[in-house]
Amino acid sequence: MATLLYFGRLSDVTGMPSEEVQLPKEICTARDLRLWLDQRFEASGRLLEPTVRIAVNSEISFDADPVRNGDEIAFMPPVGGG
Amino acid sequence: MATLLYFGRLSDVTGMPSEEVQLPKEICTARDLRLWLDQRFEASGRLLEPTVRIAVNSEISFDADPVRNGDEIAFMPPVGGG
Amino acid sequence: MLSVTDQPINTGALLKAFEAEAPNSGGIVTFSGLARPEAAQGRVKSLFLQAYTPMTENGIRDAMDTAKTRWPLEACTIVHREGEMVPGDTIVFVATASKHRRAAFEAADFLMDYLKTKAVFWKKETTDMGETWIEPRPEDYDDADRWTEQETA
Amino acid sequence: MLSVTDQPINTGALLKAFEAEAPNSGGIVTFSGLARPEAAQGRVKSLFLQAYTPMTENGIRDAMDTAKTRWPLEACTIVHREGEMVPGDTIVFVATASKHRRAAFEAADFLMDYLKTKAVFWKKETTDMGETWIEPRPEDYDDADRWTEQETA
Repeated sequence: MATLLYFGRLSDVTGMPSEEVQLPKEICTARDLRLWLDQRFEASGRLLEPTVRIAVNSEISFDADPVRNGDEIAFMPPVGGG
Repeated sequence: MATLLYFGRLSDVTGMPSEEVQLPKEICTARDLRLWLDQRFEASGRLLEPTVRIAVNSEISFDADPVRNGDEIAFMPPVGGG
Repeated sequence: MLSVTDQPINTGALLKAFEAEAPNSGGIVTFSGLARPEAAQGRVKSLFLQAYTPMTENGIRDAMDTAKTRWPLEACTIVHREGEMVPGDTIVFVATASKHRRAAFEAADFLMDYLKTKAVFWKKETTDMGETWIEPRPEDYDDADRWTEQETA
Repeated sequence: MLSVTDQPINTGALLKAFEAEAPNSGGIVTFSGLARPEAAQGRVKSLFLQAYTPMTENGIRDAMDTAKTRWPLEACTIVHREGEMVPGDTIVFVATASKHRRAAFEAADFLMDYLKTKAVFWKKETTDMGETWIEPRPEDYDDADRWTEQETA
């Protein structure tokens, strides 16, 4: 199982702030995961936007980086505090 | 009588922070007063420095401006707070 | 000192404590960011700030380290609120201390630009019209870019 | 609000009061200037600030008016100490509030440059070596000149 976190406006897209998911075998990279989830949530590309970054185990990751069951994977739209 | 105020380091030059003085008839301008006082205190030009400004009745004045008995005349070396 | 907290921020007490921490500094600059009452549409009823521990803290700590490298700071504090708050509440308090007032001003300014555009928070406003997620404005990114331009200049 | 006072300045309480005065502002910047312990020669035992009422107040008030013209400020406060003080004491507290944090930063910075080089105060340090009148440093004048250059640019 992987823990998926949907931050900010993405929780409106997915309808949940987080979920535990068994990643299918064919999901090997962050890019694979984006495509799979965008389809699964009928997100019309909102999970594919380059401004939506992915962090794997609290480290910013890029599309070619690996993802595995056991990881905590966060989908992060543009951030900003203050 | 005029009230003369010597601010900051000028009180070390004059030996007093202020004094009441009857201005002689020939002292008509701020420039006259500077020259007279510099001589009177043996200030060696320290009252003539252009960085020493003069305020007459709380308004910055220039060398050609008039001074009179009854005025409050301040000698102000470079200022700075904070 | 860095704290991300769901409790109200008392800026007066923080400034007092910060002064005690940096008594030799000469100059202390603070920035307090307050939750605003006006939204793009209507009045704000509440504001929700979502953080992601430990990324949020790690990122802010890195920015504080960068500030300490770039400016001669004697001390630096950031307290950032998370969770639910209402207009008028303090969202963030930044304090910098230096012997050089220019350094204290610039470092506080730099840290605020980081917080506005790069700190790991998501912000949701609730008004009469409903809920809206708020992202940084273009001018926030412009402000933040000033520090990178300076680096390459 | 402007005050020139011979009483200790409580910056924490001032910041708290200032926030209450400008609850809609979004951003509040403060600067606290503290009396430093090191002199050019030796340690500072005490510091004396001489003001000239009403020129001192009038000048600061003019600078605050200028700041309000140049930046969209919701509120602006300056409290300046006069008389005898010791290292660690707050000499000056400046607070600015604006909807735009850049405006709050710049106005506070501008006011501090005014206070350092143009405010009508004279400063005397007492160390083991005796008493010295302190005048603004060249970099203080350079800082203050930034705002005039901007005007003519």
